[in-house]
Amino acid sequence: MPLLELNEVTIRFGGLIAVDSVDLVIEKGEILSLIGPNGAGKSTVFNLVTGIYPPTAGTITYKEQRLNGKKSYHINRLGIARTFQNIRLFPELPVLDNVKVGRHCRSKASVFGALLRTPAVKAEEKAIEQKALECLELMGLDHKKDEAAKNLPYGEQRRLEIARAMASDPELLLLDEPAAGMNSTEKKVLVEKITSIRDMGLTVFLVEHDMKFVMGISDRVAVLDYGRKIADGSPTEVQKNPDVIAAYLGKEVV
Amino acid sequence: MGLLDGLLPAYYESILITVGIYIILALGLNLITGVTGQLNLGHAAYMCIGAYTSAIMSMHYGMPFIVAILAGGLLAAAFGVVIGYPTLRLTGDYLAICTLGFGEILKSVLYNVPAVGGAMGLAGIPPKTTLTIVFIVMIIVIISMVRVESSRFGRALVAIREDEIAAECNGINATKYKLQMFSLGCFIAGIGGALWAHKIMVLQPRDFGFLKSIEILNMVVLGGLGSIPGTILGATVLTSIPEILRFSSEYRMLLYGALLVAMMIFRPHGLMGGVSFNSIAKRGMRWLKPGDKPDDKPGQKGMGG
Amino acid sequence: MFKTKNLFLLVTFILIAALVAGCGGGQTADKEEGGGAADADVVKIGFLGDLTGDTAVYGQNTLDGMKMAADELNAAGGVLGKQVEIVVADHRYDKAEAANIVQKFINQDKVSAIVGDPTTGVTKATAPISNGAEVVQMSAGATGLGVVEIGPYVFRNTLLDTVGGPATIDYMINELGFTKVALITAVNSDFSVGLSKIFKDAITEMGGEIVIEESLQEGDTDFSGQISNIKNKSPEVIVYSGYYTEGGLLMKEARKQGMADIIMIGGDGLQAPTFWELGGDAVEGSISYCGFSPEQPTEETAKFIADMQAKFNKEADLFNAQGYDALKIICAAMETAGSADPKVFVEALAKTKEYPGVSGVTTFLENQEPVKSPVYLLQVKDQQWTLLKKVPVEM
Amino acid sequence: MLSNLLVQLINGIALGSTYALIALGYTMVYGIILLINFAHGEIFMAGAFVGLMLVTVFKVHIIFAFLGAMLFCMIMGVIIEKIAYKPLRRSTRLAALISAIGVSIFLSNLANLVFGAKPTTFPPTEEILFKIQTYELIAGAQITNLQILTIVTSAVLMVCLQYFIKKSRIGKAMRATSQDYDTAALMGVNVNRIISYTFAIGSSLAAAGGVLVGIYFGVVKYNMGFMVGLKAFTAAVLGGIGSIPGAMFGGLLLGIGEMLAVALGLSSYRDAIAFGILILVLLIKPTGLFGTQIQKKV
Repeated sequence: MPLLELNEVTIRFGGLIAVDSVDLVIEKGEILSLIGPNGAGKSTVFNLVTGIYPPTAGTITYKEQRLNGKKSYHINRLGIARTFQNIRLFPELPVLDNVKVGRHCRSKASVFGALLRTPAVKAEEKAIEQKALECLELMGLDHKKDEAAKNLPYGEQRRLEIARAMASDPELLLLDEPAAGMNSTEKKVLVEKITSIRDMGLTVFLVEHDMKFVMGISDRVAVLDYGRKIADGSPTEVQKNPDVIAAYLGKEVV
Repeated sequence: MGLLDGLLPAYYESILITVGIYIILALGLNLITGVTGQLNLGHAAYMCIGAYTSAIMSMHYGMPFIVAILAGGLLAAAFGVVIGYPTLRLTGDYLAICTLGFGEILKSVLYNVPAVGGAMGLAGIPPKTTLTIVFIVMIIVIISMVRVESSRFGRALVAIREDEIAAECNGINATKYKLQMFSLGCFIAGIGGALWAHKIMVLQPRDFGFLKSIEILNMVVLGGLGSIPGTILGATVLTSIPEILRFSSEYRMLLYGALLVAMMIFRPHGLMGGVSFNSIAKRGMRWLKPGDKPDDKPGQKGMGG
Repeated sequence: MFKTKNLFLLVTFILIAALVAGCGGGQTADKEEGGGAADADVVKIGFLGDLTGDTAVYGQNTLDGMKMAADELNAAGGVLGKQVEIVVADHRYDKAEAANIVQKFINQDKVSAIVGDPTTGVTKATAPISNGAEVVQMSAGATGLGVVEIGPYVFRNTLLDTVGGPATIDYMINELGFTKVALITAVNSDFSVGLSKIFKDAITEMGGEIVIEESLQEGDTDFSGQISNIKNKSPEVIVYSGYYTEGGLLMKEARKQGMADIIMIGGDGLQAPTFWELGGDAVEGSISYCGFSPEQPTEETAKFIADMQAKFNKEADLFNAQGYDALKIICAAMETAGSADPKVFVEALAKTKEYPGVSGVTTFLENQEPVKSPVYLLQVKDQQWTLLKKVPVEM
Repeated sequence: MLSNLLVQLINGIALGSTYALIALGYTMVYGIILLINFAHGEIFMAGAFVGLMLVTVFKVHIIFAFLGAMLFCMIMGVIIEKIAYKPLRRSTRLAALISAIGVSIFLSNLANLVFGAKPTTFPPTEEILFKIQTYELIAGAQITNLQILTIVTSAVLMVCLQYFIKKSRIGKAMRATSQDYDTAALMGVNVNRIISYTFAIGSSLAAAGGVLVGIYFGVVKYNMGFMVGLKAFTAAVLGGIGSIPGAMFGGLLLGIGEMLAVALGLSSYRDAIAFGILILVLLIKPTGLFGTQIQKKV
């Protein structure tokens, strides 16, 4: 049984078909990369999986549950966490609080709990802090916990997003261009981090532009072009696929 | 008798009560607009609901003051849910104009309801609001707000303000939280309104117009959106300035307008933008922390003045 | 970083303080126009009113009338040999501020009496405070219910609608023969809502018929809809219970829509030159009641109208007159009692009988309610109020 | 009943066309810098006062007074923008909003100081314009020449504006700026100048509305801008803020809606109905009637 399954998923924006009956399967414990030229619909797939857009047609199944029509916060609770292509942190909040927010779906204190500050709430708050610190440590950001997120350098902001996503104890982690804008040392660190996350038992689904990065880290690669899936297989298979080469280098090659 | 009542000259006591009530009202709005970022231009409407409800409770049903206050807060919160449920999915200025519209509708309806006196309003409300009571309520509201701010709930609200989509993807049900926050803010406004009613003794619909909402909003923005100490400072400054400017009668509001513009130009994040009680505490500024002042532990409730 | 923040706050406060000091200084000089006498030698009277808010026009006019009265008294040697000083405060129609002001008047300024506010709402919010502190408060215009009942220190100087309203309707039905009435109320004005009820009761009691009831909001300018509705029902007369601004505009709109002969009948809220300034020819023939007649003015009234023209370059209106009278009635009571202490002169004030003011001859009843007798019915002719009928009032 | 409805419809169109004139200023400014210019109602008030002063004190012909008021407010709008909004271009939108509210409070209190709280009267129409006449339409409905004048003037101004926005260089730059501020700036549009133009045009239209309202109702008051401004802003949102046809349509719809409320005997609920229409429209179509749905970008 695959962890996540997309079955003929389609989404239309007006006249534009951004994702065109895509089938995709993610097995537990693998690192799957989704690649494709600009505007191929990669991020849209993420937005479909995380419930930001409802698909026009097709079904998305996660651990035998249909995700169609479920809200983003619900999907997060089911065990899917994500990062964003154009970093979406909570800029005014301190780094630690950003990660604490990520823990939201695994805690349950209500408004009244917050007002009364019962022992249970206090204990939960402590646990949240503990978990948040662990996640920061994992991404190597624990020394910056009190800084406002907006003051972090770009690469650290990307890592902070991953830390925030990790705080919800996800089973499936969606990373949208995690290496974008990083230099090669930073990328090397990132590869290590992602691999160790996979080794913790998580499944990683990532969208990336950087071929070297993708080919080095992925167990499997899927390719999107104009909203359609044109290839799916091991990194070496995909690299040799003529459709993929055409999509990247231009149609006239075919 | 209340602990704090009668310690000060009546004029200062009266001003302090007004300041206290405005701090309560402004903290309610700060939760909605400052913390969660939902622009509310109709805060006075919820204050109005609280004021009228509590007045009717005291006058017609002879309820104890505490019951009247809570009833005012609860009905305001209920209206907050009814109004908030459909409108909170609107964003930014559209929400703002809806809240404004609701305020005007409420005023218009009150003019036409003879049971609450129409334009003549309600008069003869017992003057039960004392400095002690206002002070106790204010401290409770401040502590609640500080607790909310540093809780899971408070973080979720800030996350919604900062980036609603990212918040949703991190497991926050933005609609639910906005609604809860909105009704809590309205509850506080209702309580503020109830205290107001029992100080002013007369309620008329025109007391709760758009300008009143703007006045409260100004306090929050001047102090620094989202900052609790800032809101307290803003409410204090803006309530006292007209009092201080009292002698410039005709030029007073002119100056007030100019001051707002100057303030925004030279300090757009307000007097204390980004400052929270926690950050003050961390800097060792113990004198501003609630709970440190000796008068913070009133022994008994003040009844009547 | 924190230091700069502190510094900024400090600077802000200093600036505000400087601003306040500057303005405060300027204004104090301004208001002591009666002469820079020392505190012990002045009788302070507070003006409580709206100078910048929704009802600013009533407040400003009341204040002008009071200033006139104070100037006259001071020129003639003051009260009890002391100069009269008006302490001015603006509450911009905010009841919380009004309450603070009254506290300030009583505790800081130690005024002998407070004149104001022309509106019933603010009076009800503030009079309990002055009554509790045993300081006289006289409203120059509050006509609503439950004002003087607040306590022995609360007075009002105005013609009561319960007297003038029915007298006017009686004249309208029994002498002019108008029975089909369009009644208009300003729903956001407590004065208008109260008077409309009085009008309505009187009309039904005397056998008239209200063919249409319309309402408007004080402050609006577009009444085309209401007039179209009224025109549709063809009434014989328009009865309006609100103030002159809307009254003038309503009549103008009525003429615009071709209601050529209809007149307006209303309360003393119509008593201001603004009525015909706005309405022009359209308000010719309109009728209202009032406590005095400018056509057969008493000596005082004639002088008052001339003096207002000279001092403020404007025609006197009802609020000018009521503010003027309120201050003078209080000062007269002080003279009678020989004291500016409210606890002393309040008795003399309550016994005021047939005081010949510019807004009518005023007597306070046992329950402090003012009676102005006779009531004058006035009609606009050539842009002036002319006397139609004197109605004596039974006390 | 039918004739009354027709009359109310005409009343509504006359009122609505003044709302529309003022709403245009809100919508244009909002379209470009996303600011609810709360001072706009006060500019409308200033326009009415300037027109009045020109007619009564300087004895200028009404047409020149009309143009003079437009010119004055044009300059005034630009100055307000330079002083109160431009320094806040990069700060939060709420800061700019509060600044606008500050300007609004300042201006209305300034007018109160200068002109007093007493309503000032416009000279009678027959002295400055023409004698009011009533024309019979079908089914006993009537229209006055003053109503015709108000509607026609508003319509002409709006058509001119639409033409200007669509055809002129500045108009095109305005549309570009409103669609994408930063890109327009990068493409060489002098954004500051375009914003000035926007304020100039919006303010002069408000002034035109002010003088028209002054003539139509015959009264000018220091706080007249407040409620009208609120209604006009409502009209702009109703039509879809940022959309020029939307503002026109929203204004008319609001005017007609109010008058129909009056026709149905609900005149005391007039404001409630105006704002009720607004809330309903927003709930059904959150971006207003003519607003375009913006796809949220993730």
